[in-house]
Amino acid sequence: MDIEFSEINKSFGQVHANADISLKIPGGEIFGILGENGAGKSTLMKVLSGYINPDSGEISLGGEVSHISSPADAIGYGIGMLHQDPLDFPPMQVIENFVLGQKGRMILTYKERIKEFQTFQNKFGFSLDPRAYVESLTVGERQQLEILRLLWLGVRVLILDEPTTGISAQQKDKLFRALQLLAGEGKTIIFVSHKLEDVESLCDEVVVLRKGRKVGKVSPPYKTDQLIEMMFGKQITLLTPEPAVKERVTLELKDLVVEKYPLRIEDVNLQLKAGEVVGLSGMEGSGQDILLRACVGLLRPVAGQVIINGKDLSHKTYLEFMQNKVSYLPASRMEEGLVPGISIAEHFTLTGNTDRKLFIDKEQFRQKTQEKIDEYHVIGRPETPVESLSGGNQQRVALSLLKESLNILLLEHPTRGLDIESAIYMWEKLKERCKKETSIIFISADLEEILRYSDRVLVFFSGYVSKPLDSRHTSLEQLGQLIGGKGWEDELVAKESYEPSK
Amino acid sequence: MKRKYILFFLSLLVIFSMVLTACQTEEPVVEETEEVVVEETEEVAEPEEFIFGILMVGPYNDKGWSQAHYEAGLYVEENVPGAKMIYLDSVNTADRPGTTAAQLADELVQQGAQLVIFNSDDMKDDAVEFTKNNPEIFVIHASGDSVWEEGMNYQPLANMVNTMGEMEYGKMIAGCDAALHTESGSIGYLGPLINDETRRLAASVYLGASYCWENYLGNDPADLSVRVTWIGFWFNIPGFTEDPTQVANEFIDSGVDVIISGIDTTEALVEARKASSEGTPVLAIPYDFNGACEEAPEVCLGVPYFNWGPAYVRHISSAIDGTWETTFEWLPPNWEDINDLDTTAVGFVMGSAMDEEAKVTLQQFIDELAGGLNLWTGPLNYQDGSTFLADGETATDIQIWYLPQLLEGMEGRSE
Amino acid sequence: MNPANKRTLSIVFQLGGLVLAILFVTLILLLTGANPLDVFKNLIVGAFGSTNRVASILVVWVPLTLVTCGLLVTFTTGLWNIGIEGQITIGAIFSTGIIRIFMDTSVSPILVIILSVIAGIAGGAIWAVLVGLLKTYGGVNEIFGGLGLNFIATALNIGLIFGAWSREGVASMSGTQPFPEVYWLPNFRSYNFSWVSIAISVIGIVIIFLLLTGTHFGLRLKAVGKGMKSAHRLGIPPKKHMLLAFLICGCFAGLTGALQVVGVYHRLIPSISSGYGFLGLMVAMLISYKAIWIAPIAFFFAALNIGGIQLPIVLQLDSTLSGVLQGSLVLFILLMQGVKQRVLGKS
Amino acid sequence: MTGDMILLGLAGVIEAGAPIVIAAIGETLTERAGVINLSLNGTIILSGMVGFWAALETGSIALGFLAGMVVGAFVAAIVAFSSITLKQSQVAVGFVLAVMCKDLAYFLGNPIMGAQAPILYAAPVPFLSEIPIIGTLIFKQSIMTYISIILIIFAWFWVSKTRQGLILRGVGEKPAAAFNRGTNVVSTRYLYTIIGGALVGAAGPFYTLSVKAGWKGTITGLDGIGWIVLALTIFGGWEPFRVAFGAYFFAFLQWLGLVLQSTLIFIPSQVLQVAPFPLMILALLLVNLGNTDWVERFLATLPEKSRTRVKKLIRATRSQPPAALGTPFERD
Repeated sequence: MDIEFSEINKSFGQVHANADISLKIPGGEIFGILGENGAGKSTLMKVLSGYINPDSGEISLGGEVSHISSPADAIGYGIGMLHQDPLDFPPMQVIENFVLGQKGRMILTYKERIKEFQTFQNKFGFSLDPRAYVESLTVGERQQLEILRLLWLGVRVLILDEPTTGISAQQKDKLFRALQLLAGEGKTIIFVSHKLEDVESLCDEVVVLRKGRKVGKVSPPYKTDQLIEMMFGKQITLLTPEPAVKERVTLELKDLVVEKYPLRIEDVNLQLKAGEVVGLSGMEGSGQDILLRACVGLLRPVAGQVIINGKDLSHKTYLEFMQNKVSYLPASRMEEGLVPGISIAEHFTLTGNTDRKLFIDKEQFRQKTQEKIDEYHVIGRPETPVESLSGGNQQRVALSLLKESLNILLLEHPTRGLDIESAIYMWEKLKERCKKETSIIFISADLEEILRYSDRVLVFFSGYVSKPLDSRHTSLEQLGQLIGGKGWEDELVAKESYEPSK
Repeated sequence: MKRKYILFFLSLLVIFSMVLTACQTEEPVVEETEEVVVEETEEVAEPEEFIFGILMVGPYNDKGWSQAHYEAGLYVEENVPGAKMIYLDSVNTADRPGTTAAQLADELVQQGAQLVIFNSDDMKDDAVEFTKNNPEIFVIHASGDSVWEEGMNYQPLANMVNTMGEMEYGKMIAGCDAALHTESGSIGYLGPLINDETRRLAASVYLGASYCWENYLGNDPADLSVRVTWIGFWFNIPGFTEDPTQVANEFIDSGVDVIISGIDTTEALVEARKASSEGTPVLAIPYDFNGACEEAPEVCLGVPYFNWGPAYVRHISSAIDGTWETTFEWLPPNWEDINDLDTTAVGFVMGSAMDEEAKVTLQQFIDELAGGLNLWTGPLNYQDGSTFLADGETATDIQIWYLPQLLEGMEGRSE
Repeated sequence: MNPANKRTLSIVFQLGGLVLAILFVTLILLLTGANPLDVFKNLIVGAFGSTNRVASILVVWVPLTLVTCGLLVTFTTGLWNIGIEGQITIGAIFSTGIIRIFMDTSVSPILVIILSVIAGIAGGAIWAVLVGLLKTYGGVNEIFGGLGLNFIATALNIGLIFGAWSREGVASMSGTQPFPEVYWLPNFRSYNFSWVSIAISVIGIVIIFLLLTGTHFGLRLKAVGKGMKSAHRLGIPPKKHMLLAFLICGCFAGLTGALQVVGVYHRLIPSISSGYGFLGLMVAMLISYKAIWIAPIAFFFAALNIGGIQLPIVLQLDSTLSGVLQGSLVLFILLMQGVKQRVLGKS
Repeated sequence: MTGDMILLGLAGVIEAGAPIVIAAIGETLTERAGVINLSLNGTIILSGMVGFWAALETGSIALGFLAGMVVGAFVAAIVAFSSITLKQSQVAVGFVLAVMCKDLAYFLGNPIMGAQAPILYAAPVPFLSEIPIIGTLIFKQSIMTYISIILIIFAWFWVSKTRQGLILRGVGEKPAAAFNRGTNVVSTRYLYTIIGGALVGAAGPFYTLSVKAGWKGTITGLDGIGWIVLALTIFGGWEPFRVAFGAYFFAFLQWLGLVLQSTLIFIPSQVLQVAPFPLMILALLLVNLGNTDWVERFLATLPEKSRTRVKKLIRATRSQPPAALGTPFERD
C-alpha cells in the first residue's frame, strides 16, 4: 500500500514539530526515516498511526484520502506502530498483552490463544514465554511481542520508532530478519532511526528530516558522510576560547556501573580536571543522561565510585552533592528545573537564601532578580511566573539561578532553544566559570557545540561509552559516525546488552 | 510586604464589620418576634402565653426516647392553657458540632422560652451550667440526679427539677413478659453503653424474668438465661460500636428467642421480624415510646415506655402559677392503671404477639407489683458473687440508682 | 487575553458557582415544600440575630480557623491531610491527659493549662507526622494513611471516655468528668468563648499568613507543592518539607483539639473534633488556599452552622441544610473552576 | 459455644459483609479504570435514604434498589464529569460530595424517619440450603447476599477472564497504551465510574431495606461505612476476591468482638472494632515499601546477589495499584 503525506503540519506550543512535510512511501519497501532528536520523525509517525492529529495536511493511502483520527482508525486501515517507549502493560502477561486490543469473543480462553501465539511467533523465530510477565522481558522481547501483536491484527504497514535502542546484537539480527521477511510478503515497513548503520543495512530508501522539515531522500548505495551532513546540517563556525584546564582532579569516576531501564552502562572511568569541559555526545536515550545523573546523586550506581574532590560520594543523595558544590541543570525545565506557578523572583529567593533568614526581603530579591534578568537578557519581569516564559527564557533563568562558585556543573542541553547569539553569550558565561576552576560536563545533541566548547568528548551509543576523545583531534564526521553507531565494532562485540535483573 | 499587612488588617476589619452588622441586625429581629407575640396574644387573649422549650438528644421523630418527650410536649400544649412548645432536636455534639446543650438552651430562651427541658442524662453538665447561669429560667432535667439531695451529684439549684420515670418496673414487666414467652429459656438484652442507669435497667429485666419464670411457670431458675450484650453506645456508629444488628443476630443464632432492647434504635424488633418471617420464631420488646411496637407488631411482645406528659404538665403549671419548687422525683407507674396517659409516668403496652394466657399472667404480675411486691429484696448477690442484699433486706433508692454491677445469675459484662 | 480581563472573568465564574449553589439549595427547598426566602432569612437572623449568636459563631470560628490555618500549610505543600480529624482528636486526648494528671496536685492551674495546650499541640503533631512518615518513607498515600489514623484516634478517644477515663460509675456520651473551673480558659463575659482562644486564632492567622507569604520556609513549601522534582533540583529536600508541613498542620490541629478541651467543653467528649477538620478542608478549598481569606470564610461557614440552628425551631426543617449549602458552594465553585479552565484554556 | 452457633454466626458475617462487598467491588471496578471515587460515605447514606423512600412509596423493594443505584450512578457521574471532563482534582470533588451527600440525605430524609418500608427477607435456596455447613453458611441468605457473592465471582471473572476486563485493566494501568490499541479511554472511564457508583448505590438500600432495615436519620448507623469500604478496597489490593475477603474479615472481627465481649474483659471492645484500620495501613506499607526511595537506596548498597534476592521478595509481596490511578489521561 502506498502512503502519501501531503503538507503535514503539527505544532506543540511554540515548537513546529512538522512543517509542511510531504512524502511518498511506496508499498512493500523497508523505508527509513532518519534524523536527529527533535527532527520530527516520531511526530510524523504518530500522525500516521492516529495517535496525534495534525494541525493541517492529509494522508493518502493507496491513492485515497484517509481519515485517521485515532489509533483505532489506523488499525482499521492496516497501520500499526511500534512506539519508542513501548506502549504495553508491564504488570500483565505476554499473552494478555497480545490479546488486548484484538476483537473477538467476550470470554477469553487463553489456551487457544497461546497455541495461536506459539505458531505465530515460530514463524519469526521468536521464542517468548506467553505466561511471562512483560516487566520481566528485555526491551527486545517487548518489541517482538508488540510486532507480533500488530501483525496478528493484520497490519500491512508497520512503523518502528527507534527499535534498535537497548536491544542486543542477536535480537537486532532477529528483528532485521523478521522485517525483511515481512517486506518480502509485501508489507510496508517504516523504520525510524538515528542509527546510520541500521538504516544503511536495512532500508530500501531513506528520507532525512531535520528540525521538522524534510531535507531529502536518498537511495542506496548510501554515503555515510552525506547522511551525516543531511542529519546535522552545516554548522556555523564559532570561535574557540582558550581552555583553562588545571591539573587538579575535581571529579573521578571509577569503574562506574549504572543501570536505568532500558540501558546499562558499564565500567566508566573518567578523571575530570578543574576548569575542564567534557561534552557527552550521542543520540538522546543512548545513556548520557544516565551517566550525568549518576554524577550528581540522582541515580545510584550499581557498582563503582563517584569521587568529588577526593570525597567518595557514590551512594550519597543529590543534596549532598549540592553541598559539595556540584550543580545540575536538567533538560526538562518545567518538570525538573523550574517550579511552575511561582515567579522568577521567587526562584531567586529559593536559591539565594544563603544566610538562613526567616523573612524574605522582597525588595532585595526583586533587585537581585532584575539584575540577573538584565544580565542574562531574559524577557520577563521579576513577578512573571516562570511557566509563562518562552522556552529559551526559561533556560536563561535556569542558568542564571546557578550558584556563583561551583566545583562541578552538569548541564543537559544548556543551549537548546536559544538563539545563536544567546548561546554564544551563555558559553562565555560558562567559560568564565571554568576560569574560576569550575569543571563542566554537558550533554548536547549539537555536535558543533560539543566540539567547539569541550576539551574532551565522551560518545554514547546504546549504552556504550567511548574512551574520552580529545576534541581538538576529533572531526565532525568522526563524531557523527560514532553517534550513528559506526566505528564501534570492537566494543559492540565485547558486550551484551542490558538485561534487567530477573 | 507592607501592602500584604494592610490586606491582612483589611480582612480583620471585614470580620469586625461583620460582627458589627450582626449587632445592628439585632433590632429588627426583636421587632419581628414582638410582632409575632402581639398577634398570638390577641388570638389567645385570656391565658398569658408560656413558652417552654425542649432540647432533645435525638431526632424528634425517632420513634423512641426523644419522640416520647416530643409527644409529652404536645400533651402539655393541650392541657396547660397558654403553653406553647418550641424544640430543638438532635442536640448532641456529633450532630451539632461546636455547640453545647447550654448554648442551645440559650437559643431557646432567645426564642422566648421561659422553661427549658433537657431530655438526656448526657446533658447533665450543660443543664447544670445553664441552670446556674439563668436563675430566672425554669429547668426540667429529665433523667438527671443533680438536685437529688441524697444523690452523689447533688447541687443546690432552685430553678431545676429532676424527673425520671421508674422504668425499673417497666423493665421488670418486660422481663416477665419475655420469660412467659421464651421457649428456649434464653433471653437476650441488647444493652447500650454501660453505666448506672443501664445496669439497673438490665438488672430489672433479670429480676422480673426470673420471678415470673419461677413463680408462674414453676421452672428451674437454672434453666433461665438472661444475657446482656452491650453495643457501646445508644446507637450504632460503624467502626466504633458493635453492630446491634449483628448482636441481635448473634442472640438469635445462639438460641435466644426473646430480645429485649435497651438502645435507641429498633434493631431488635427488625431482626426478630426478619428471623420470624424466615422461619425462626423470635419475639422482641422495644423500649421508650408507646408506639414503638408499630414497626413490627407481629413479633412485638409489648413495650415499656415513658410517659413524660403528666410530670411536665405538673411542673409547667407550677412554673406558671408561681408554685415552682426544686425537686428530684423518681416516679413509679400509676398502679391503678399503668397505661393511663394522664397520670402514669411509666407504662407497658402489651404487644399483639402476646398470647392471651400470658396476658392474664402478666396482668397478674403487674397487679402483684402494684400490691407492693418488691423484687429488690435479698438474698441478691452482685455478679462477682459479693453480697448485694442480705436475705430479706430491701434495696434503697440510692443502691438501685447507682447499681455498681449486674446481678449474680446474669451473663454479660458489668463494666 | 490581558490579566485584567482574565481576573474579571475569573470572578464572574466564581460568582457563577455561588449562584448555582444557591439555586441548587433553593431547588431542594422547593422540593421539600419550604419557602426558600424564609429559610435564607432565618439562616441570616439565626446567625446574626443577637450578640449571643455572634458569640456562638466565634465559638465555631476559633477551631475552624485554626484547622484551616494548618491545612493551608499542607495544601501549599501539595498534601491532602484528610487525617486532620484524628489529629484534632489526639490533641484533645493529650490535653485532657495532662489536666487529669495535674488536676489534684498543687501545680498552678495556669501552668497546667499551658502544659495541657502544649501537650495537645504535641499530640496533634505526632499523629500528623505519623501520616507524613507513612507517606514519605512508607509510600502510603496520605489520604489512606490519614483515614486509617482517624479511625484509630476516634476509637482511642471513645475507648478512654468509656474506659480508663470514664466518670465514676457513669460512662456517657457527655464525656469525661468536667475539670474544676480553675482549669478552664477564662470565658469572655458569660459567653462560651474565651478571648484567649480568639487571640490565639488571630495570632494563628498572622503566623500562617506571614509563613506562607513572607518567609523563605513558606516559599520552599510552595515550591515543593507546585513542583516536587524541580524543588528538589533547586536544593530543597521535599521529604523534609513534607514532614514539616505535616508537623505544622498537626500542631494547629492539636492546638484546636486542646482549645476545644480547655476552652469550650472543659472535658473530653466523644465527638471532640466535631467535624471541624473536614469542614476546614472545605474552607481551604473554597478560598483556593489563600491565607488572607481564612478569617472571613471561616466566619461565614461558622455563621451558617449557627444560623442553621434556627431552622428546626422556627421552620421545623433539619439543620443539616447548612451542611448542604456549604457543600454545594464548594462543589459548584470547584466545577466552575473546571469550566473556566476549559473555556479560557489552562491559565 | 456449639458448632451450629459458630456456623450461624459465620452466616451472619456473610450477610453483614454483603453490602460492603457490593460497594467495595463497585469501587474496585472504578479504581481499576484509574478513577478514585472518594464520595462513598455520602453516596451510601444518600442512596440508602432514597432507596428506602422509593420502597416506602412504591412498596417495591426492587424499585428501592433501583433508586439507590440511580443515586449512586449520578453521584459517580459528577465525579467523572469533574475529573475526566473538567480535569478537576478527583479527590477534592469526591471529598466534597462525601460530606455534602450525607447532609443532603439527613435533610431530605427527615420526614420519613422511622417509617416502615418493606424488608428484604432471606430466601433459602431449595435443596442447596440442605447441604451441611455450606447450606447454612451461604444458601439461607437474602437474594442480595446471593447477588453479592455472585458479584465477587463475576467481577473476578470480568476483570481477569474477559476481553472487556482486559481493556479495563489496561485503561487503569496505562491509558496511553490502551488508547493506542483503539480503546476510548474517556468513555471507558465514565462507564466504570458510573457502574461502580451504581454498585456503591446498591449498598445503601441493601442496608436500609435489609441488613439494617429502616431509616433513622443520623442514628441509622451508616455514617462511616463508606470510609471503611474505601479502606477495604485498598486493603484488598484491587482484586475482587481479596477485597471480598477484607469485607468479610471486617464483619468477622465485629462479630468476634461481640461474641467475646463477656469473656475477653480486658480487651476493650473498640480494639477489635478498629483492628482493620491498622491492618490496612500495614498492608499498604508492605505493598508500597518496595517502591520507596530509601529502600531502593538501601538495596543499592547490598551486594549484587542478595540485592536480586531481596528485589524478588519485594516483587512477590507487592500488589500493584492501577498505575494510572487518579491521574488524568491526555493524548499528547
